[in-house]
Amino acid sequence: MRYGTNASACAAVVRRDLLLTWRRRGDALNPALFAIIVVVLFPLALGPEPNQLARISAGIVFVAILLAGLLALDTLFRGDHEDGSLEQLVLSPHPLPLLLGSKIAVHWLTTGLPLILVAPILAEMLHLPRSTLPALLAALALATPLLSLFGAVCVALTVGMRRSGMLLALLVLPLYVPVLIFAAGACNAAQSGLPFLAPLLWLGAALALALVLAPMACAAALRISIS
Amino acid sequence: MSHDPQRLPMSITLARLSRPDWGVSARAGGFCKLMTGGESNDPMPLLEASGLSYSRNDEPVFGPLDFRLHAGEVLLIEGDNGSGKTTLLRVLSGLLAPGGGSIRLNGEDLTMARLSHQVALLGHQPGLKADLTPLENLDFAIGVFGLRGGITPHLALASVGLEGYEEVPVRQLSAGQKKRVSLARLLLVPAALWLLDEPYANLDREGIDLVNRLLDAQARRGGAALVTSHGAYVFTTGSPRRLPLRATA
Amino acid sequence: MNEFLAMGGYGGYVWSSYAIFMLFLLFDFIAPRLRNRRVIAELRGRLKRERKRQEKNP
Amino acid sequence: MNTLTLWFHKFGSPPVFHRIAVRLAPWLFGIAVVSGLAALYGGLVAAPADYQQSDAYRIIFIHVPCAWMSLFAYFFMAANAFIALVWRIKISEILAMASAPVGAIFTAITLATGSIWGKPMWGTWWTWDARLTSELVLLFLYLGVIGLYNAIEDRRQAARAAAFLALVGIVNVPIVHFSVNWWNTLHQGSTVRLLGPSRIDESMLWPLLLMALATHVWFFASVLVRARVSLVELEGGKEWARQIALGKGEPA
Repeated sequence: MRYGTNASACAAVVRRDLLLTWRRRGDALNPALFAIIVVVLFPLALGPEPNQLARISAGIVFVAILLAGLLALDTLFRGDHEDGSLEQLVLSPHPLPLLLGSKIAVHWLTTGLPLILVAPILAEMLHLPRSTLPALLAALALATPLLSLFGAVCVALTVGMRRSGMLLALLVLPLYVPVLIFAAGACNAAQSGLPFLAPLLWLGAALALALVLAPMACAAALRISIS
Repeated sequence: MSHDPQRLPMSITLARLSRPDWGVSARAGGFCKLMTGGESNDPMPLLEASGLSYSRNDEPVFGPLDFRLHAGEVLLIEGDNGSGKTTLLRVLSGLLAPGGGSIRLNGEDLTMARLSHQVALLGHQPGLKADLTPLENLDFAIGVFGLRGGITPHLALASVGLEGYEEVPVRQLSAGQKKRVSLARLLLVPAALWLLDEPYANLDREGIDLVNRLLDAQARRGGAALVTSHGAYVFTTGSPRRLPLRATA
Repeated sequence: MNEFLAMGGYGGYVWSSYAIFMLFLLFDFIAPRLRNRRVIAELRGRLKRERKRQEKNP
Repeated sequence: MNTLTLWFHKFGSPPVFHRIAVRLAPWLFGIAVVSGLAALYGGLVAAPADYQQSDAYRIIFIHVPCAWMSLFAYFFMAANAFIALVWRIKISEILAMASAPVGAIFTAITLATGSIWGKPMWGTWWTWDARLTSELVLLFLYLGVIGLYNAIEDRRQAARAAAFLALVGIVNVPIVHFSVNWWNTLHQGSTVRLLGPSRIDESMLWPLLLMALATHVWFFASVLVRARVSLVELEGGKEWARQIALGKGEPA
C-alpha cells in the first residue's frame, strides 16, 4: 500500500493538467489571441492618433486581458465536471483546497502567463511609453493570478450549469473591480510620473491573502455546487 | 419528475461472496421494506448506515435506510430509474451530505474515514480524460488516491483485458473499454469499500463476468462493495449468491 | 400649489425621483403577491393531480 | 445544541414562521406607509429650501435612506447567509434570498435618484463619483446573488450557493469601496456630496430619520412576505403548506 503525500497528489494534478494542455496546445493560445483581437479593435474605433492611444493604453491592455481571462475561466472545471474526474478529485483523501490550488496554478500558468507574455506586444500596439512597461508587467504579474483565483471561486459556484457565461461574468465583475482599479491605477500613476508602488503593494497583499483563502473558498463552493 | 418517489421501490440485495457463514443484517424503514437474513452479532461492520435518508427540494429521494456491510460482502442495490440508487452512493461516498441519519465507516465518522483512504467510487461517468492514455489516467488516480500493494498500472490494465491499449488515447476506446479502464482504477487504489454505480452498464457478457470476478476478488481480500443495478444485469457467475431480499412497493 | 409643484424650478427632478421611489416600492409590494398566487395555484394543481391518482389506484 | 440554534429551531419551524409572517407583515407595511407619508410631508412641505441647492436637495429624503438600506439589506442578507451555511437553517436560507431582491430595489432607487440629483447639481446624469460607483458595484453583487439563486434547479442548493456568494460579496464590499475611493482621488473626480458632512438643519433631519425608519420597516415587511411565499413553495409537500393552499390554514 502506498498512500502518497499531499505534495505528490498536487504534483499528480499539476502533471495531468499540464499534459492535457500540451495535448491541446492549439487551444492554449486562444486567450492571448483574443486579447490581441480586443486591442486591435480600439485603434480602429478611436483612430490611430498615437498620443490619444498612449493615454488610455494601460487601461485597454488591462481590460483586454481581463476579458480574455474571463473567457478562459470556463475551461477551469468544465471538462473535469463533464467526464466525472471532478468528482474523483473531490473524493480524494488529500485536502481539496490544495488540489484545487494546484489546478488554479496550472490554469494561471497556461492562460495567465501567455497573457503577460503578449502584454508587451499589446502595449507596443497602443504606443504605451516604454518607461511604463515595467510597471505594466509588474501589475500584470500580480493581477493575473488574482483574476484566476477570484475567478475560480465563481466558476466553482456555476460548475453544474449548462449556459453559465453571462452569469459568470456577473459574478466575477464585482470581484475584479478592485484588481482592475489598482493594476491599471499603478500603470496610470507610472505613466504620469507619480509613485506607483503603493497600488502594487496593495495588489501583492491581496494576492498573498487570496493564495490562502481563494482555494479554500473554491473548495467550499465546489462542494455546494456538485451536491 | 413524473414519478412520486414514494412509489419507486429500491431493494437491497446482499450477495454474500466468500463468507457464506456470516449473518447479514439489513433493515430498511420508510419506503422500502426488506426481508432480512436475521440479526447479526458480528464484529464492527465496515460500513454502517442508520436512519440514512436524503431529500431534494424537500421531496424524499430515499430512506430512511438502515444497513450494515461487513468486510467480504457485496451489497447489490436494485431499483428502478429514479429510485435514488445513485444518490445513495453519492451520499455514502461523502459527495452529498445526508439529509438525516448517520454513516459510519469502520466505526468512524464518514469524513474522517474518507481521509483514511477507505472509499472508491465508480460513477456514471468514467472519470477519465479523453485526451490522455489509460496509463496516464491511472497514474493520475494513483497520485491522488494512492496505490494498493502488489499491483501496477500495467497489471491492472491486463487484468481488465486491456493489454495493448496502454498507450491509446482514451477517446479512441469504446464505451465498454472506458468502463474497463475505470475498473482498472478501482483495482489500483487502496480502498476497502467500493461504491459502484451501474458497473454492468455498457459491458458485454465477458465484461459482466469481469465485474463479478473483480467483486469476488475484492471480497476475498477482505474488502466490500456496494453495487447498484436497475435489475437488467445480475450476478451470472456461480460463486456469488443472492439473498432473497425483495422490495415491497 | 403651483409653486409647491415647481419646487423652485427643480420640480421635474424632485417629482421624478419621488415617482421612481414610489413605483419601485409598489413593484416590491406587488411582485411577491403575484408569485404567491402562482405558487398557491401550482400547489393546488399538484394536490388535485395527486388526488386523481389516488382515486385511480387506491 | 446551544440556545441560539434552539431558538432558531423554535421560530424557524416553517409553519410557525409562516403564521408569524402572515400576522406581522400587514402591520409592518402599515407602519412603513404611515411613517413614510409623514416623512414625505416633512421632506416636501415642512422642511425649508436649502440655501445652496434650493429645492433639488429634497431628493435626499429618499436617496439617503435608500442608500442606507442598500447596505443594511446586504448585511442582513450576509448575516442570514452565514447562519444558513453554518447551521443549515432553512429559514435563514429563505430570509437571505428574500432580502436580495428588496436590497436590489433599494440599490436601484439609490442609483436612479442619485443620477437624477446629479443632473441639476453636476450638469450630467451620471458621474463616476466614488459613492455612485460603489453603489453600482453593489447592484451587480445583488444581481449576481439573484441570478445564481435562479440559475440552480434545486432550491436549497441554489440558496446555499447564493448564500456563499453573498458572503464572498460582504468581504468584497469594503474592498470595492476602498479601491473606488482611491481611484476617485487618483483621478480627482468630483467630491461634491449629496449630504453635507455636518451641517444639517433639524427641520431637515427629522424627515430624513423618519424616512429611514419607514424604509427599514418596509424592508422587513417585504422580506417577510417574500420569505412566506418561498416557504410555501419549498414546503409544498408538507401538510401545513397544503392546508394553506386549500385556504384552510391562515388567510394567505
